[in-house]
Amino acid sequence: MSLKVRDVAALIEKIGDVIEENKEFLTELDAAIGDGDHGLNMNKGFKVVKDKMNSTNIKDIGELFKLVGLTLIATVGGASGPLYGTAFMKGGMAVAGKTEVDMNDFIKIMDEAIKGIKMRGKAEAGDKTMIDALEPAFNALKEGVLKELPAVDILKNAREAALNGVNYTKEIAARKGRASYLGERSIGHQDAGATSSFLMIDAIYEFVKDNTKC
Amino acid sequence: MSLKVRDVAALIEKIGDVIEENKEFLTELDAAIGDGDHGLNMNKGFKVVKDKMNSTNIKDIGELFKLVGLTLIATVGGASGPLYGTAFMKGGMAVAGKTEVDMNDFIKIMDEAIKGIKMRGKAEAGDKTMIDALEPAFNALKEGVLKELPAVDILKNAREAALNGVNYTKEIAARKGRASYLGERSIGHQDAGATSSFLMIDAIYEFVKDNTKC
Amino acid sequence: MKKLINNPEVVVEEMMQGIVLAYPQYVRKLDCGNVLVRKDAPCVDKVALVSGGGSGHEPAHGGYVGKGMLDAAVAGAVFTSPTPDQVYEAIKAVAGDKGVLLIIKNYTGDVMNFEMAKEMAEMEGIRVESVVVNDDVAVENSTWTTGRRGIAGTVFVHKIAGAAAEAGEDLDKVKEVAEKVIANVRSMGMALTPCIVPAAGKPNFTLGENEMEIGMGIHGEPGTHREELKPADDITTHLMSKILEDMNLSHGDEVAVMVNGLGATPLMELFIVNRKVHELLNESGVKVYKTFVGEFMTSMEMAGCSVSLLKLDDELKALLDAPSDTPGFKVL
Amino acid sequence: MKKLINNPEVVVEEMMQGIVLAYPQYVRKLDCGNVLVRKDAPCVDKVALVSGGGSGHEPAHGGYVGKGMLDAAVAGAVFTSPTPDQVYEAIKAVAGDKGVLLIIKNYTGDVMNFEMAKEMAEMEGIRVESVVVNDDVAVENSTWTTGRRGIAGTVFVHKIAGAAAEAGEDLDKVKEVAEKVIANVRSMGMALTPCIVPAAGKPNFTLGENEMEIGMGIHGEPGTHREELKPADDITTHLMSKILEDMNLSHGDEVAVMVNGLGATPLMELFIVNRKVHELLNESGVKVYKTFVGEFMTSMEMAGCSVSLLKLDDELKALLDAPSDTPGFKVL
Ligand SMILES: Nc1ncnc2c1ncn2[C@@H]1O[C@H](COP(=O)(O)OP(=O)(O)O)[C@@H](O)[C@H]1O
Ligand SMILES: Nc1ncnc2c1ncn2[C@@H]1O[C@H](COP(=O)(O)OP(=O)(O)O)[C@@H](O)[C@H]1O
Ligand SMILES: [Mg+2]
Ligand SMILES: [Mg+2]
Ligand SMILES: [Mg+2]
Ligand SMILES: [Mg+2]
Repeated sequence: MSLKVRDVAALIEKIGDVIEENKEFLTELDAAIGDGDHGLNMNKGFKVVKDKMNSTNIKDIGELFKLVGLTLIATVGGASGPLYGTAFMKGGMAVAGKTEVDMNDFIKIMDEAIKGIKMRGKAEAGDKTMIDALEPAFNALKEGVLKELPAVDILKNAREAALNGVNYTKEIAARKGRASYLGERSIGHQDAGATSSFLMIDAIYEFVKDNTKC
Repeated sequence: MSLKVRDVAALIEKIGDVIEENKEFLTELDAAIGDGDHGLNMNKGFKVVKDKMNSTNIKDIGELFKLVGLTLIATVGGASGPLYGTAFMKGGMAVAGKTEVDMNDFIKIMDEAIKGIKMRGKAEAGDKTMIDALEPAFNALKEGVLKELPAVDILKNAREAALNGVNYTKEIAARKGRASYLGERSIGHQDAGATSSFLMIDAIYEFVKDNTKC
Repeated sequence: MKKLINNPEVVVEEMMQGIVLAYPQYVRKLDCGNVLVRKDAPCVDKVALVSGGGSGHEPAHGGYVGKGMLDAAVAGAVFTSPTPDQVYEAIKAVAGDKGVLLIIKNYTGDVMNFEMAKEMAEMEGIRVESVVVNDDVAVENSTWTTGRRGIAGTVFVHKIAGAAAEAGEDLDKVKEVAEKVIANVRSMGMALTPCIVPAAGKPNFTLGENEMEIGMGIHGEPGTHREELKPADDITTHLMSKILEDMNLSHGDEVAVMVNGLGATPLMELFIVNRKVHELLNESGVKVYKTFVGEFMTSMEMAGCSVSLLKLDDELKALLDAPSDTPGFKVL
Repeated sequence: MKKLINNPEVVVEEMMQGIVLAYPQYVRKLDCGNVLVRKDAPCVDKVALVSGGGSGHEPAHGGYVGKGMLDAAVAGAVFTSPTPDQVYEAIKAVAGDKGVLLIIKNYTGDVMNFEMAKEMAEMEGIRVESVVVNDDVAVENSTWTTGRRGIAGTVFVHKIAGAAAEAGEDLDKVKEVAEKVIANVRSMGMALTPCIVPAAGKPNFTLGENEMEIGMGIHGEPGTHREELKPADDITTHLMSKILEDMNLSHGDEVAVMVNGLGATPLMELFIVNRKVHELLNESGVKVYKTFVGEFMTSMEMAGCSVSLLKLDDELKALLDAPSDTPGFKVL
């Protein structure tokens, strides 16, 4: 797998499309145990991201990630704005100056992104947040590279791991974010942020699968 | 027809019962083109009237009417409180000191009561108010006495006349009271106050019929 | 009926207790009824202002008792004019040396009950004058009928006549000022949802999911017509056109604006309405001197709003700006 | 969705325009975003107070900008924390010589966005401190979770820290006072009906005709449980018992009471709740120093209320009584 600046831009645009398609779904998930704005806000953010990517001349992938991160921070609001924003900002720093990324770069990006989210939100795995989708996906990525699997298979495993993570969030009580106010009452509901994280990883998998040349 | 103090008290109690039975109906009529409180307020007033009559030692019918009038004024509120209150007060003045009333007295009472309502509310026949039930009933009473009909028949005619008056209020636009704000839109609805007036006259007819000895 | 109440029969009594417990620094309640008077009543050296009406319009009218506004507010049952004896007690409790002005909203019941109280007080030698507020342009103005209703514009009468009384003006002058406000204030309202009189237990009208009532009265009296729900700007434009038609404002005139919520409508929406009110006034060259956005004359949990405009001159401006300190209306 | 709006996408923008048109004597809006600042900002010789959060809580927070309260209020999308750049602009616009205090309600989003703005401002050499309000006893207080939510009690923090800032206290002192209020204020709410985020177009939860949600959050977050609708006294008793359990009030202690309407609940009902609050406090020998009944921290058109108690000492009493002149909260 090797993605150029314009591939990554296309991928981020695809992520935006997936968020838009799932806007209502994410909002409903958030409504059940939060305040019902996750899909609306994420969609608003990624719409601006798309506009910004189209109107900005971006030289490298680090810069692209920084643009996405700053845009999400400045447009999404709520908890997910700073969290995803920080994730893209920190992830981008891992590939500063690069005009092409491979699977190893992607692992570095994910590593920094998750660290950024944890730093910002002070949550851990098991707190019923986006981390519960991202961290298993990250582990699957690392494992896949160790096993020297093809990129599409690695991403497929990461996608599965993220989905399992989403399902796991149904079983646990929230300890961070708005759903934590519900305590035990949050059990049985899947986390909106974990779901949007899964959707992003799913989009990446689909993108790479459809562009197997890369 | 001849009614003693305790008969008139029983009659007024019966009027209160009829108002209570029709509380919802009157309120619904008022809701359509007014503010939906006519039945509630009248019922509140007549309940207190009942208590007062039971706890007060009343010597004559004039006094009894004054008690009813003052009580309605002090408890009903809205438009119908002062209007019916004034009606009873003025009506009572026509029989001050009397311990027994006959049909001629009743005519005097009605005459003064209607004058009182007109003085207080500045309405005339045709304005879509209680006057449209009371005035035709009053005319029927006078006519019946002229024709020397039996009391029950006179009251029956008065009742019919009041009912016709109520029906007539459906055809006209209100020019007084809260329904007047509706102008032409009030046409098609029967007036709540005319209906309560009819119910009172109906109660008088039923009372006299059931107590034909008097 | 989803209400935070205990018993529909005693809502007014329990509310009065709640008000007095909340605001002992402003008001006390007369033992003989649902009458709130200024804590320091009677203020002997000023004209006393008495207003009131049915309950359910909170903060009107008890919320306007205090320095610079009313001396007494009489609360009837929900949406029902108070009885003459209650108004009479209010007059007696606040009457000082300078007489009493009754501020009545133009409803048959209110007018009759207040007038009867006036007659009673006059028999006791108290000088009482009265004014009748009829600001609602939704209703045709006619001497052949009851005429126009009094709605939210009444609060301007309380404020401005209250300031004149507080300034020590005599009864004739305070009445004159009140009548000047009445002559210059126009309002119109609309509703998105009905409200429920607690004792009735159900709404006294219904509106479809996509319907609104234009020209709504503050007791749930029907308005001029029903129509399909429209954007806030269109609704505001309609209310404003009816108001302006009736006002004869010229380029350069100054007005006070009141955007009043009927109870369930959030401030957010009232500000959106206010935005359009200002835009329209600006277009016609009318200057806004001061704006009031909030709940001033409500209909319990009805959703909707009314817009009031008061044409100002220097005298009215000064009185509008004079300090008032009441639970529901404060000017510093 | 029955709302007096034009377009769900621009409700916050149009509301901001409506606020600025209504209250030019109090506030102006920054060009760069939905930030309201005091008309006379920056007031260089005082600590500047910045608060804010999602929109939909009006009069919070823009209504509290003015003398004796906030210097700036940042408005996010409906129920969504504002973004760091907006908070940063607010800080820059009001920062004087004495630094800035951020008053944040304890929501992950609010905390993160405000903290990021703080970091940005600090990099510019502006001294910024922050406090986090967490008064809602409906939620368990735990360091393992996000902890308690900030709800209506926040208004006491605005008022009292605002008075300290207005009095010229330095940043450490203003922060100390704010934290004293936070340590002594407890609240709990309940809802009878949901509200609708305009962009969502439908309620984010539903309640049966005879159901209520206890412990409701101000963004429609579910509370502790649902139950059958009860009389106001029972509901109030439950809220108060949860609050008092957590407060450790002794006989003779003094409190300020806030009975806050969530949006659609009429004042009449809030006064009925207030009546019971006072009765319960009286029974436990706690003295009420001052009461506030009205809409202070709303959830658009949600019906329901919250009760807040603030335990007072002489310092807090004096600051609570200090004058404040803002559109939404006036103390004379
Ligand atoms: N401290 C945190 N760390 C990581 N993720 C979090 C944290 N708090 C919340 N989240 C995630 O954010 C999601 C909610 O996002 P969103 O609805 O945009 O925020 P808000 O709660 O402010 O409305 C949650 O579903 C959760 O996955
Ligand atoms: N000026 C008037 N003269 C005579 N009757 C009137 C007048 N105004 C109103 N009414 C009567 O009063 C009735 C309404 O009474 P009620 O509902 O108690 O008063 P309100 O309109 O104050 O709520 C009307 O149906 C009408 O018959
Ligand atoms: Mg959310
Ligand atoms: Mg009526
Ligand atoms: Mg009535
Ligand atoms: Mg949110």
